Amino acid sequence: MAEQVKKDNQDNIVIRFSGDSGDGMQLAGTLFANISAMSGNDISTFPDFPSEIRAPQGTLSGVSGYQVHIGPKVYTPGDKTDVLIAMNPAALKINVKNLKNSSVVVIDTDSFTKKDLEKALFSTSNPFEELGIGNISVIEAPIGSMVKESLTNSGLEGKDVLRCKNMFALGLSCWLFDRPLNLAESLIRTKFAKKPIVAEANIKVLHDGYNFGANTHASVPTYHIATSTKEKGFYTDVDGNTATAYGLIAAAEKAGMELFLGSYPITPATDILQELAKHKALGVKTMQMEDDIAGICSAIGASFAGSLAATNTSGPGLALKSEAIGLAVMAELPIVIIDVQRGGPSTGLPTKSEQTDLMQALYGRNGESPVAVVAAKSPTDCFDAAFWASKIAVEHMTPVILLTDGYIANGSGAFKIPELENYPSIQPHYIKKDQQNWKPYTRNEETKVRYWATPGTEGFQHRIGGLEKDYTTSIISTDPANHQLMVKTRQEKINAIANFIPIIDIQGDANADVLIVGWGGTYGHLLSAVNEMNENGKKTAFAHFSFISPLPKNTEEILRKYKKIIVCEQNLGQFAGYLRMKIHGLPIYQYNEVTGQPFLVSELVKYFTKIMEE
Amino acid sequence: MAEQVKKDNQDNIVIRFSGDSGDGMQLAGTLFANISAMSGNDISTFPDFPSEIRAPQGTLSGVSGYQVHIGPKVYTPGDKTDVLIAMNPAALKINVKNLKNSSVVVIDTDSFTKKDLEKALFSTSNPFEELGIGNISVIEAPIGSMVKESLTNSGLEGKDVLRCKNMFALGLSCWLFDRPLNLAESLIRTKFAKKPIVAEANIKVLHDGYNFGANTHASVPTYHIATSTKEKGFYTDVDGNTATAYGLIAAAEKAGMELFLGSYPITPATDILQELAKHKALGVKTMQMEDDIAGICSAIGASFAGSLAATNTSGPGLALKSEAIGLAVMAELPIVIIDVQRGGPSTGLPTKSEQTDLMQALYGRNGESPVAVVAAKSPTDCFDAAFWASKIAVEHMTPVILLTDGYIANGSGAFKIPELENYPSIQPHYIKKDQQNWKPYTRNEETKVRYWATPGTEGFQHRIGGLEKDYTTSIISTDPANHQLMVKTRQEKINAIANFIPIIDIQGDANADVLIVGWGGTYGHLLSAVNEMNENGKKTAFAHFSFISPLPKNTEEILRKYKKIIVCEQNLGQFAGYLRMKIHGLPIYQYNEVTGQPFLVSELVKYFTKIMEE
Amino acid sequence: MSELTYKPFQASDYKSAQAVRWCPGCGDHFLLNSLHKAMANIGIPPHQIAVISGIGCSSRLPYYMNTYGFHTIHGRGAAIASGLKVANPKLSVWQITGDGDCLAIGGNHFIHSIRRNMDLNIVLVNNRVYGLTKGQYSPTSDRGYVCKSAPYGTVEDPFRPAELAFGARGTFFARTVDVDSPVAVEVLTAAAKHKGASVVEVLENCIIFNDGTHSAVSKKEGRAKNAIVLQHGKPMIFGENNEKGLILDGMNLKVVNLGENGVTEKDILIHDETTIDFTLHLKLATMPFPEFPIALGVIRSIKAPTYDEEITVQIKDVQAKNPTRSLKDYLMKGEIWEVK
Amino acid sequence: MSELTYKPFQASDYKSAQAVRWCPGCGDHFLLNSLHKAMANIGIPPHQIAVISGIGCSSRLPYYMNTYGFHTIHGRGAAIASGLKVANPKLSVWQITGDGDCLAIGGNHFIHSIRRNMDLNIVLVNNRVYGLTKGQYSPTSDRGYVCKSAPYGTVEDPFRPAELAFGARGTFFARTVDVDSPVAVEVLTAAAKHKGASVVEVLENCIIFNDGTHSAVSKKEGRAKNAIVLQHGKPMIFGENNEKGLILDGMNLKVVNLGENGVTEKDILIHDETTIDFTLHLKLATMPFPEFPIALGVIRSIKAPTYDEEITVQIKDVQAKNPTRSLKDYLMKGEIWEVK
Ligand SMILES: Cc1ncc(C[n+]2csc(CCOP(=O)(O)OP(=O)(O)O)c2C)c(N)n1
Ligand SMILES: Cc1ncc(C[n+]2csc(CCOP(=O)(O)OP(=O)(O)O)c2C)c(N)n1
Ligand code: SF4
Ligand code: SF4
Ligand SMILES: [Mg+2]
Ligand SMILES: [Mg+2]
Repeated sequence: MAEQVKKDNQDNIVIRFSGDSGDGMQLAGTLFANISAMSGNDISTFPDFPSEIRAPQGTLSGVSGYQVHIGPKVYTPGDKTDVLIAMNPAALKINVKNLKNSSVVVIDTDSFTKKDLEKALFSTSNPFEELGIGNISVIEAPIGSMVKESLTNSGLEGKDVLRCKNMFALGLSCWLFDRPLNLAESLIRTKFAKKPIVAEANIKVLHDGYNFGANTHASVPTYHIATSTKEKGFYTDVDGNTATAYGLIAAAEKAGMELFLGSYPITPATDILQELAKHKALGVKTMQMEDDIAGICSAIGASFAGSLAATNTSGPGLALKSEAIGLAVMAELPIVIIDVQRGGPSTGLPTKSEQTDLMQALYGRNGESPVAVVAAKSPTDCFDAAFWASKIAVEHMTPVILLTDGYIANGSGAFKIPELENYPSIQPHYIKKDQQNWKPYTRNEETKVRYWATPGTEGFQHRIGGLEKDYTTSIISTDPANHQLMVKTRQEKINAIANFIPIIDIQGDANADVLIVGWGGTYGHLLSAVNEMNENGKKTAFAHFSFISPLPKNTEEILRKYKKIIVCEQNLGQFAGYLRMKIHGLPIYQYNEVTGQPFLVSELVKYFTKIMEE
Repeated sequence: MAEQVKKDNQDNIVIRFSGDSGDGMQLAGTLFANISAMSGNDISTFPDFPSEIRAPQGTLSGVSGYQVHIGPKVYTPGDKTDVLIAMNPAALKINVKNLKNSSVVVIDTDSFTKKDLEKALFSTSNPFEELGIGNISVIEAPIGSMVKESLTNSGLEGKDVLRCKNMFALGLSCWLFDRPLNLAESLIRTKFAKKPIVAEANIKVLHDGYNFGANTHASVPTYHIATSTKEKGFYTDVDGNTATAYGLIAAAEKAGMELFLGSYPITPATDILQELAKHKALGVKTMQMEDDIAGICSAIGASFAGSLAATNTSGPGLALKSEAIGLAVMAELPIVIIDVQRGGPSTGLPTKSEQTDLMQALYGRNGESPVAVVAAKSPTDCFDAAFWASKIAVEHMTPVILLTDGYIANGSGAFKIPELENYPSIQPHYIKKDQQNWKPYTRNEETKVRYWATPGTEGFQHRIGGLEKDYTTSIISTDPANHQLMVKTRQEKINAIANFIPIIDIQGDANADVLIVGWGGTYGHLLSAVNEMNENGKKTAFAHFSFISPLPKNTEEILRKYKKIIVCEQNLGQFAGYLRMKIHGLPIYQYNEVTGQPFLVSELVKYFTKIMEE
Repeated sequence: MSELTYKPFQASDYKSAQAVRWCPGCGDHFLLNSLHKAMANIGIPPHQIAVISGIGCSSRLPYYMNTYGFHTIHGRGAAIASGLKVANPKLSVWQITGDGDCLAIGGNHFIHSIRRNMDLNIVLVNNRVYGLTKGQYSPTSDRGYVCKSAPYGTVEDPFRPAELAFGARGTFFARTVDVDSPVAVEVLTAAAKHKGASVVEVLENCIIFNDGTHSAVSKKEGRAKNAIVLQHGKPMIFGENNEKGLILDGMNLKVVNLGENGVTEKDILIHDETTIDFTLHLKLATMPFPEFPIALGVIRSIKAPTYDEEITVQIKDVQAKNPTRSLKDYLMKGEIWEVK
Repeated sequence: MSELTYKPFQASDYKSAQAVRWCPGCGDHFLLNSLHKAMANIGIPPHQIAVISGIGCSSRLPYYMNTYGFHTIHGRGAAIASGLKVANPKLSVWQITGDGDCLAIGGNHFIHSIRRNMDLNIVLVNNRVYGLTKGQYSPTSDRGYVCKSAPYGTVEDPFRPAELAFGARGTFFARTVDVDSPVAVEVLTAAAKHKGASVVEVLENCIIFNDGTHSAVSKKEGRAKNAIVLQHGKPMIFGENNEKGLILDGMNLKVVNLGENGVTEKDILIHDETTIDFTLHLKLATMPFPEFPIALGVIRSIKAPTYDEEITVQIKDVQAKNPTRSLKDYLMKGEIWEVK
């Protein structure tokens, strides 16, 4: 490997594995991300697959991609691609818009036949010319035939042989980025533990790919990524949905409660159910119910029983759950409702991501029915967000809606295995066993939180329900003044949560005139853009909201300090509107994109600069 | 009647019939309202009945009331009662807070026995002293025994005899207000057309009541109500739900479409279904479905088929319909969704009224899913509002949410039978039969409205659905730029409706500094309060919104003119918040009440004065 | 599964202090009394009982119970009760529901909780009308029923609750009349003892909106003539003087008179509530009146695994094999790396 | 009711231009072809047909039809199709739905549209799994089925679609295999001709998430051995060489070998799809495999009034008696007064 030319000014690098849905690109990408994380890099990933289970092979609609961003400081999966692995012409075509001039493209020449080009709707035999990227660096590898050759006596046959092509791509990538193969080998052996023949074949091909790089492409620059300075500790790779599941488990453990999830599958939220269903050893109960409504209703039943109850869903499912959320508001029962937002309205773009459910989360119910709303900002932050959502729910006896999105739910990052001792305590608002004159709606006067008695407790039998109740006696009441009092009290209870959550802090340059405001899963992109602004001498401050209802206590104070506030969201301006409702006269500008795709850091920087200079 | 002392400074009068649920107060009230309207008065009514079907007889929770406000200019059922008919002690107790010093109370002494007083939780034998209204004018009538006596040989027996007590009260009221009995007689004969014995018994008792007044109470002032100067024409009495049903029928007639209602019963919206179910002769189709979701879904199916389709519901039902409304947004199909708002959240106070579903109507769905929102301002205005909602739906191919509320739905007014020629035309946005290159989402470029082809039309077969579609080809698309374009287009389509609806105009004193803003069913109270302000020299302007999404074109221009804007609503400030989101920097004050009861004009005037003088 | 303490209770121990708010004469009053008695019979202490309902007149019932109670939203009682039961299988969980709540909006949760054989006691109060919303037809109203939402009569056949329950693989079905205290107490007690989803159809009279809908059997005299009270292991004999019986004629039931044509008690069918095949149970539950009597009592009661038990067993089994009990332990056993 | 024009059409007339997007080898491809053929058979022109679906792999089908089509939301197809049919009873209305779409979230609309006997052709594509969401168990998955949402196996029994449909008073039920073109075309055609709610259960193979779930009958050879194709008026004979038959043994079915123990064709049950009592239909539809064969073909088809027809008749009747045709006329006949 002496002949490798290190591109050492390169610290952050984006690689994208792209091919047909059947080409195993998600696996190659995941393994590459894991290896990089294990080598000490920061990572951020973006899987991007078609909505069809299996679209026709070789077509544009069948392309499946997995992008990995690695480096010492990484917050997003990256805008543009440094290295593109294109297993077929369709993959090349789909990704061409994200190539840089300096990009390297690896192609499997065996899949660039006339027929393949036609399937991807190319009209000439030179796809590079046709796409106007004739001068880009290309690594041509006859991957298909090399793999066939290599696995002749491997014990694998037919399709199974070709399924190993992705490991060739991975091996080649390891060579390009100077990754030792032993990490990849051990991951492959774990993955195929039950099929040793498959494991060994994959490892063989992995080496072939690596060797192909080493032997034939000395002239292409290879990369060496600087290691990040992460906190000490044990790490594992998690995607956002898994982190959400872990956050709930951790909260239940911390609170000393049983965890219950009532669910109905829906993309992209299903993995939370599937993850939790595994954890019977930890005592987790999951129920796959007959529909989204039954999903939340079973959770409400479990909450009444005294469990830490949750339900997971995505936009259309949240719409269906609206009425039941209202019941939990009125019954003042704790429940965590996870909405993994996807492209809407209606069925919309189920495999794409956006932030368009905020208003629904805040207001999508009949009557004045306030709930707490929390949003996660990255795959790993889903853990903390789920933990906090649970804490608020059981300490304040309220439904909490946790907003994540398809982008962070499927994206992954290196996750430091948490020490629960370092997390805040969770103390469910139980009755005291010797409590006198207790009624179901007897409240803590300061927080307005009612005291919780669970069925089975002798002497505390009681009835709750969706009808308005008397503030004092807790029996059904239609008294006008009482209703007004209860409406206000439910709102005040939510407002009072502001006293128990972290205040908002400013990142970037706090003394700037311009403040960037974001919430939820756009965090990484916004932070990258803000950093870039400040690095270029354009002073920019940044406030990112994890707690949305209620807003942190210092929100108004902070926002009033800035001359221009740019609220950036993947919708038509929902958080901006909410801020305007809550705080009068703010100098708000809006950056809105609703494309189903992550923000582009470069576009953000361009817009920020424009507003700054305006 | 020579000895009657006319109280002629009295032009507007409020009378309240109140008694046990079984006492027939709703009927007495309705008849009195009708007679008054037929005599040329303006009327406004407020039925107020218990949520139980039949609460224990004689108890406070069993009191059923019907308030009628009559006079030359009447916009509300009135704050305080001039005449209270209290058929039992519970009715007296419940209504005491709304009595004036000058009020007259009629009681049935036969129902003021010790047992009756106990049921109403009186602890002494003098309810008037106990309530602190010892000096009020009381007309004591042994109604029960007089009725029994009078009907000895009437052919009626037992309970049926006592059922006529309400007609005694009505007759007495007719005497008090100088109404000729012939109008009442003919209404009673129509009502009991199939039971002539019952009719005659009721008429007999009616006369008894009248005579009782004439013979024995010469010393109590009686009232004569001035006649209003209504537009010429034929009138009938309608409540808001009936007017809503009529509005839909009229719109279907005007548009040349078949009317379809898909429904599931829910208080207080059920009457719309029940009214429309009668009109098979007019070709109206109604389906009582298995639940609220099926209600709207059947309507969506009927809309796809080409009907003018509607669904009616109240808050919790609207929550359930959220997901399906999103489908109609995406499919761009017309549908009118009527939400008769009631007290919330959750089951809340189902028989009480409030305005707390506004945010749900605007935003209660996943994704960016804009719809048109229209609100009715009075019982009779429900007709126009339903007509307009239908017009917008079919001309702009969109779901329209029509907000009414329990108060105007059950309240009634004199309704001028409309001449449909004078109503605007309704032109469904059909394809032209010779339309070329039509795709399901081909739009009118100005209004962004797609052209409608209905099943059965040869040559226009097509597929629509909830997945995002390509702007040009109308096939499924996940393209980012296309999604952004479609999201914006759907919003622009709604925005463009502003060009086709009336602009907002100012009532009261347009040159005032203070503007009162309201929407929906509070119109009458706000107008009364504004009139009172101006009459007392406190200059006040008034803008009442019937069109909420989109807002009328001149909204910002109008609102910017005023130094103080007081937004008054029966919620915690939803319309105020919406205005803040839409228009920056308005000097908004809020008047909010969430009691389940109508505003009190006097309270409004007090608050307006306070803000004006601040 | 359930570790319930049995000690002697009175009906009054299950009665709450709240004033009862149904119309005078409403069948729900009677049902409530029977339920109080049945609970005393069963002997589970009030604090180990949870009564869940949806919305409807009948669904107000939990307020009148001195147990844990939850008056939820329309139609969702079964789903809420299911979550509750799985979260705490030790509780005795009751669902009170009307024909609208259960079979209109709640139809899906009804059939799924039955399919899962969730250990719930489902009391279906069937007055064949929507009482609370003032008298619209329900999924159990007869074809042609005239009411405000169908002024020209309905054009749809009703569900027959037993048929639907069996179609959903029901393991227990019983029927009683609201006023019929001894049979009511008996079947409610049997329902509570059955492990799995027990459906008790209560033929209830809504005196205001559907008075007399069950007139054939709601009065004592009518019942003697028109009903047959099925009892496991007993011959299917009925009639004012026990003079009639049911026999099988091919695949169909037939009414015979004892003593006529040589028919004796020995020829009469013996009721077996435990047959897996529900052919006969269904025929008994849907006999057309007046050709046949109306069947009351426990019609079907078979043993089958319940969801709540099975899930508890599954968790125990997994835990027996896998000692991991904390998230951290679990994570540390996975694919991890250390940053030093 | 329906005034449909019949003229000769080709299968291709019902095929849209849109590229088909199911996995290669998915059973839905075969079903689609059969449906195109059946429609040509029936001969209703494409513009008089509306195909409604919910959400799921199978629910994508309307996009591939050159008819009117509406791909709606999950589980609500039946309700949307019902409104469509009532609004325009002249259309031929089809509902395409999966086991999840129809029996999980859509269960309530399914049973109610059957109860109303709405004239819909309901094609229930049963692959016993949620395909679109990538392989969770469905309400038709077997007890113990292992998948990502039930890694230790499910603890619930499945619905049997025929049983549930009969429990909801179903008037038509047929079953076919996805690949089985002749029987598929036949039963789809029969479903279209039946007035009322026709349920066709399609045993479909999800090659990705539940491959082989219907392996007993999805291949031709297996079918010959393991299936019985029921035909009205024909004896219930099956087997590779038509060597077996079904007879009644008490109230139960029994498999016999022709020629053995003196059994001849005459002893074999004759299939009657038209009996009002569904006892035998249900037994046929739920015969346990492998002791019994799996029944294909039209199992039940009875005449009964349909909702859409009855409502149309009711409107006609009212209009015949009441000449009022405009709102104004109606109002002017009511209680009115004049202000002059
Ligand atoms: C989401 C929703 N839709 C509709 C209603 C209105 N609603 C309340 S109870 C009821 C039907 C009650 O009928 P049933 O369950 O038979 O009870 P009953 O009053 O007859 O005992 C309806 C339609 C509601 N409360 N919530
Ligand atoms: C309201 C809602 N909840 C959940 C989903 C997710 N979802 C889509 S299809 C489906 C199940 C599909 O199963 P099935 O109907 O059997 O169709 P198949 O894909 O197997 O053909 C689910 C749960 C959804 N789209 N909408
Ligand atoms: S309306 Fe009917 S069901 Fe409801 S409480 Fe009254 S009698 Fe009972
Ligand atoms: S996932 Fe299964 S059902 Fe869906 S298209 Fe693929 S094979 Fe067919
Ligand atoms: Mg009922
Ligand atoms: Mg399926």
